[in-house]
Amino acid sequence: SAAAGKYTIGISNTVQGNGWREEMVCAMKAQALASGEVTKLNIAHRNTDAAGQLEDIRNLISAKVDAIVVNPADPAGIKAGLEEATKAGIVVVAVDQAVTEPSAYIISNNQEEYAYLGAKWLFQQMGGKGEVFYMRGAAGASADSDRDKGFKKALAEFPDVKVAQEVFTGWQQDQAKQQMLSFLATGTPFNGVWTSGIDNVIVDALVESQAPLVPVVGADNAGFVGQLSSVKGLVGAAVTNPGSIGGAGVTLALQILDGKKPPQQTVLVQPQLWENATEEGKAKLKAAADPSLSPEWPVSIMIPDWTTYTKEQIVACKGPGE
Amino acid sequence: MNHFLRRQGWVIGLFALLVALFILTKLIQPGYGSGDFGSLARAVLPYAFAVAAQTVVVIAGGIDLSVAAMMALTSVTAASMMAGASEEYALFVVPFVLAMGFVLGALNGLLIVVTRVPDIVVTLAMLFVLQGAALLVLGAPGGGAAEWLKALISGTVPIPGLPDAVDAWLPKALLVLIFCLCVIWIPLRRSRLGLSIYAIGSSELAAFRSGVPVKRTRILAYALSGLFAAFGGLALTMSTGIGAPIPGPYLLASVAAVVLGGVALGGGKGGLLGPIIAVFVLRLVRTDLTLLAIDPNVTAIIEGLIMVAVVMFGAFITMRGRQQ
Amino acid sequence: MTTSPLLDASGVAKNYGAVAALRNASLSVLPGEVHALMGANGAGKSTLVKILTGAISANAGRILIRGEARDIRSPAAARRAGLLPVYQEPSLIPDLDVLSNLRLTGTPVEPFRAWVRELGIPDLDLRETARDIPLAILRVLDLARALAVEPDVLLLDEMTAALPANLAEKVLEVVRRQGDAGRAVIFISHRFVEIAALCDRATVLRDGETVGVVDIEPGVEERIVELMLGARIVKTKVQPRAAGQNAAPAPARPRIAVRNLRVGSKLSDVSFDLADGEVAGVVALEGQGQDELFAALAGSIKPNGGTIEVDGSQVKFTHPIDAIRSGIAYVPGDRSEALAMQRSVRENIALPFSAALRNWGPIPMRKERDTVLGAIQRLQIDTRAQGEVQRLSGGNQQKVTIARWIAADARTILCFDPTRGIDVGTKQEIYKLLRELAGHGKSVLFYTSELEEVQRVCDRVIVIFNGRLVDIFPVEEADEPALMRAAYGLPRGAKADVGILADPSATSSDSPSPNASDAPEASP
Amino acid sequence: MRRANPIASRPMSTSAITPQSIPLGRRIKRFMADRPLVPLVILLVILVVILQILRPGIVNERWIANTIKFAIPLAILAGCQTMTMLTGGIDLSVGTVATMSAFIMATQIVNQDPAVAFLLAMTPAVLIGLVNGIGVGVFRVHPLIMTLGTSLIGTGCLQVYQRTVIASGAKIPDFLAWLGTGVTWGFPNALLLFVPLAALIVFTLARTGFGRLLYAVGDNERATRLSGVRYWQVITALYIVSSLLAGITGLLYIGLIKAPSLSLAEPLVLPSVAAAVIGGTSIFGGRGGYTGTIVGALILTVLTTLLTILQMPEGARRILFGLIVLFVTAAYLRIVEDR
Ligand SMILES: Nc1ncnc2c1ncn2[C@@H]1O[C@H](COP(=O)(O)OP(=O)(O)OP(=O)(O)O)[C@@H](O)[C@H]1O
Ligand SMILES: Nc1ncnc2c1ncn2[C@@H]1O[C@H](COP(=O)(O)OP(=O)(O)OP(=O)(O)O)[C@@H](O)[C@H]1O
Ligand SMILES: [Mg+2]
Ligand SMILES: [Mg+2]
Repeated sequence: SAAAGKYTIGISNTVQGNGWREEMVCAMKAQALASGEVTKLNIAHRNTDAAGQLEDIRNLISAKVDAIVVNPADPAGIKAGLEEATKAGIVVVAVDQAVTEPSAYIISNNQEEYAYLGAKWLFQQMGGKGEVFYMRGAAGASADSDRDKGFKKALAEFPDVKVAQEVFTGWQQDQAKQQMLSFLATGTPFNGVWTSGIDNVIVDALVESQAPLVPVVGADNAGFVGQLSSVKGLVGAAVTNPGSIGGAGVTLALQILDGKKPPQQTVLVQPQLWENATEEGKAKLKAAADPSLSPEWPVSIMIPDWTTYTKEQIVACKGPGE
Repeated sequence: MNHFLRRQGWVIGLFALLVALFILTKLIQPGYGSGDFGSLARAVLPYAFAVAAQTVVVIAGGIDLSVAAMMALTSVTAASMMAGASEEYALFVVPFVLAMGFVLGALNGLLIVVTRVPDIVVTLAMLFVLQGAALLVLGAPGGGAAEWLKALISGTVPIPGLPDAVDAWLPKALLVLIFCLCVIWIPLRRSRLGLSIYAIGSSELAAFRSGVPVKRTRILAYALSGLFAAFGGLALTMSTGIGAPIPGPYLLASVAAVVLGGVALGGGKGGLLGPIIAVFVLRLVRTDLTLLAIDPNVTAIIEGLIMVAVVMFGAFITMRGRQQ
Repeated sequence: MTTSPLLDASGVAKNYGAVAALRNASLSVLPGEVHALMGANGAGKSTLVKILTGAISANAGRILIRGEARDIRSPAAARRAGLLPVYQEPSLIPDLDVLSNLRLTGTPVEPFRAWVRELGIPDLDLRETARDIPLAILRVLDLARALAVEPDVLLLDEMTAALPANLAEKVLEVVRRQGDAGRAVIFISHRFVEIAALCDRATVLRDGETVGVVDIEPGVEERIVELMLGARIVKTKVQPRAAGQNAAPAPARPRIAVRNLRVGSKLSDVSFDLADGEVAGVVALEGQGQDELFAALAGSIKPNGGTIEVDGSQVKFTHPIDAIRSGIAYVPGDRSEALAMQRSVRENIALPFSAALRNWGPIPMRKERDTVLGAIQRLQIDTRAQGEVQRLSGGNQQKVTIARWIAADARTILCFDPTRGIDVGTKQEIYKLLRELAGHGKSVLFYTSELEEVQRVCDRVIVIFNGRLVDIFPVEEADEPALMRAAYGLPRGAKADVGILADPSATSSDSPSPNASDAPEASP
Repeated sequence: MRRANPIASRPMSTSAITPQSIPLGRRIKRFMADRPLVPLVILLVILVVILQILRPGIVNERWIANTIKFAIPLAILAGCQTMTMLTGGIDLSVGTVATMSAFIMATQIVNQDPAVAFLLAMTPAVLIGLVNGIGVGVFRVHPLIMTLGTSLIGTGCLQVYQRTVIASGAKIPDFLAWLGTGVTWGFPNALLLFVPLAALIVFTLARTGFGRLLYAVGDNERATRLSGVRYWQVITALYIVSSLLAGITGLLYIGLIKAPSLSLAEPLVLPSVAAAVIGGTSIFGGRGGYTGTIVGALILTVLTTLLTILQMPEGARRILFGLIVLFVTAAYLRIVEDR
């Protein structure tokens, strides 16, 4: 169906109902529309595991798409499916996380770096010593274990920083908030909080219980970015983890389809850190803040050089033909 | 013949629905062929085992909420044991993991019998326990699987005496599924134990009075459920090549397919064929939704509607039947 | 007799919480004997059977089989020891077909088939699911299944209670022959005529204790009744009521007028009236359409034709609530169908008060309590265990089902076999109650499976056969033989014997009659 | 899913004749069996004491307020389960309904009058309740499947809806935030909503015709029919009430969490079932009550805290959680079933 240079692109994603992933899917749609090269998007977007994603990928192969952009449920678990896709002549691009299938192209946020950057900044803010409350993502998720590596790397650089408590939020707001409040109630002293992206509820919890506002590291979610400029006395940093990487994935896929292969298989989008401790950081935050976005959406809705849609387009969340 | 029709009516109807769906699929995607059918069979595999696990306990008058967690645990166990190990070692891993599923399933049953806590609560608690155990085995997705295991469910085998065109429609995954289920289910169904499972689900009191060892049968039903779940866990490892400690969407899917398959949630009625066909129907619906490039958010609505509509339709038929 | 007992139980006790179901029961059965186990409702007969067959465990007691002490812990163990029960409730697995049920219990099929034929069911389909088989047939299959393994001791708990006469006869014949074959049978029944026709000796239980063992010989009934009831002796003989006695003067128009009522293929062209202040009896063999008649009047099923008029205006019931609104209440024969077993007596009696949408709001507790207490007192319900109806004895449960409609002040009560499985004393109370209701101007439609009750309670009797109303008797003419003939569809005045049990010479003086029957070969 | 063990002798009466001399232990057991709330409260206290021993000083005013704040939404959802379980049903759609009303409230409040936003937020709750009720009450679909199906449909609709409002952003109404997170004189403001609501549920179950019917229908549906009850009316009303309660929970919960998401209340569904069961409501119908459920919800919340502060691998934590839930339920059954 690649008539007149137009393509059908298949998309596979395995987490539904999460702001980050929703933004990713919208970025894919918006980029497909903005590129003008895509006739149809074929989206498999549901809550499932690696085996389910294999099913989706194979269905996309049956649908004879030209390229598949996939946010892998697991780097190794969908290898077989991606291999079959490549064999069927389909361009495969993995976004957000790496995959082990060598024929696939990867454009990914660097999760290990994400954690390292934030944790390092946090430990510096804490003066290189003290106790940190380590709020991880979902136990057993591969992105979580990648971030854990980065966090541990930073921790190793600051021998006087100790983990006061480690919890898994499951990337769920309510659970994270309850954990924070329970932790506060124990009266354990702590000097900083590192979160795996469930951030604004943590600030809320600190403010509501009138606990001392220790430095908090989170992601560039709209809610948290807003708090960094509005909550008095809050020192913190947002590490970018753009959901718009999905749009970049579509761009990469289209480039390959058009015969412009990138020099290397893997493109890593490096995270940035926006903090509110310095004037320079504050300015960056102010520029990035976007109260009109849903608080769960990352504010970095575009990636320079990789995405060409407008804000209206991504917010409208409409793909070609919709 | 009359009895057969009355008893198997639902299954026949479901099969007709499946055939209709295949025709629809062919219309949507004229290129839909044997390879795609192979993909379907592989997608069905873990669901089919999950639903078999659920079916056994539902027939015995219970319910098992720990199916998906059991699959996760057996899957990570298999994957972590096979990681970096030799191909032959897997010959030991497979029976070990199956035995583990059997024993843990029996534990489910034992707890229900001993504590007299309702099955739904015991298996809910076990869901957490098994999930925790899976996390202890593997903190993050990983591990490996022997190549021969992975090969076991991909592609087709040439069956002597059958033309290739037919062979191609008999993917290995389907044969594995049929083999595993038949080896356990058919002898079971014919055995005294199988009858006893139906009996305790139909009427525990009458079963007890007919001399059925109710407690032992209940424990064995859960053990069998654990065994099927272990098959499901292995199927996950075989298809993905890894083990993931977070349970997949198999619990709710298994309950839905059991009901769609004509097994009453009160126990004592139905068989395994219906739920398995129901799994094929549900997976094929998903394939069609993907082929049609339906808005993914609408697919959730459609899947929910199908489930509710089919079950309501079934209820409607039974109601009509009762009135006449 | 000098032979040693086949089964010898003594000192058996069983407690349920604070209640003793059995205190000190003993039972000794000789080979070749048919031994009756008798007692009022709740005396502990079924409990004893369950203990002997391992279905429940006793708190105390000793059980010897052929002189050896045995500890029987499960029905399977009892089976191995040669004890086979047919319990009061059918124990075939409802969702399995007959064949699978046989395989489940390891019963040989051919002997089973032979017994089934012998017991009067010539064309049984072994592939039929037990759920689809009528209750009476199920009971017979249960028996055939027990007979097929040739047990040493056969325990039959109210085997004949739900059977039509023709099947009951067959059962009695077969059971009698078991004794001849050297096996022992323990036979529980509330019907003296069966005991007299069948048994050699009887053990009588009262309040969980064995109070006597008697040989069955003519005239022993009085003695058994005395033993069963102990202090609360009740007169068991009643004078037949004469028409007009107590009956209200015939009103201008009937309370309920049924015309040409038709329900499916089960009931056709039934017409009769029911007046205020009248108890009208309904007599029919099993399955002749009486169930459908009651259900249609109660609004449970929709008739296919004909009309029902209440107080002169035609009604159409689509749900029991419609019937209740017209003042018609239905008391089903099966208590478990009418009661919420885990709820209190009070809630059960007050249930109809909350039924209508407008009564879903707050309950006027005081008013409710007064009404409920009134009904409880009127029926003399023993409320020691009123927290949960399931803890009441069977008779008291039955009273609760009626009390509900007394409290709701229903004008017409449809009673379907209210005395099924109830002891003599409670039966008397229920008869009295029905008459009292009529005395207060209510109307009662009363189906009974025991013909002797008719003359005690009713003003008129309607006989139904094969879905048609065949006759209406005034009470004076409704003696048992006449009713029996009519129930079999024989025209009034014809003289033909109907089964051994209808023959008055074969039974004792107060000859209660067997139940109804669907007797295929008895139809003319 | 049927009545557990009819063979084992049934729980026995305690109101019958009581002989004079009973050993103390047995008397205590009797006492607890008569008042099933007592052992539950004792279990709760034991958990709190363990917590205090593990982390001295943790049990303070603030902790209690926090615990209550988080227990309340759970307790209301568990109330839905209690009522549906009394009729032998279950309502798995409460999580979706709560999430929907929360999300719609947070997005509609941006350009709508609060009253309008409230009505809009409660609309899907009523609709889903109605559909559940008709499915279960009229078509006799198994409640598990029916509510699961509507919950899938609801989630799908919410996803579609979410796309149409991304642009408008979301806001948590101050009133809900005050209700959800505020504390006045040491008492969480949420109690202002919860205490009357709980009293209403308890009253409904014990003293109204509707409550009576719930128990009776769950116990013996045929008997209620013969008494003139229209099953579908009771069931439809029940599932609508359940959904409305879930909707209200959603509003309260969004005030507490202050972050609208598409899976907001989903994690509360299984615990709500567990809370009702721990609180002594039978999933087979006819037996149970709401006061026990409230204590059940508190027990679960305290347990979660207890496990959070324990330093152990996440896997071990989950194992412990499962085992404790099982143990608590089993122990409670043992105590209450005086035999
Ligand atoms: N499980 C129980 N718990 C509490 N009380 C009980 C229980 N079972 C029976 N009772 C009470 O013991 C008393 C005697 O009951 P029983 O069943 O022996 O009566 P019964 O003689 O059978 O009467 P009926 O002829 O009416 O059946 C009744 O008041 C009943 O409420
Ligand atoms: N499971 C039980 N729980 C509590 N009480 C029971 C139970 N089973 C029987 N009982 C009580 O034990 C006593 C004896 O009951 P049983 O059924 O043996 O009487 P029965 O002589 O067979 O009466 P019937 O003629 O009505 O069949 C009754 O008081 C009854 O209430
Ligand atoms: Mg009794
Ligand atoms: Mg009995």
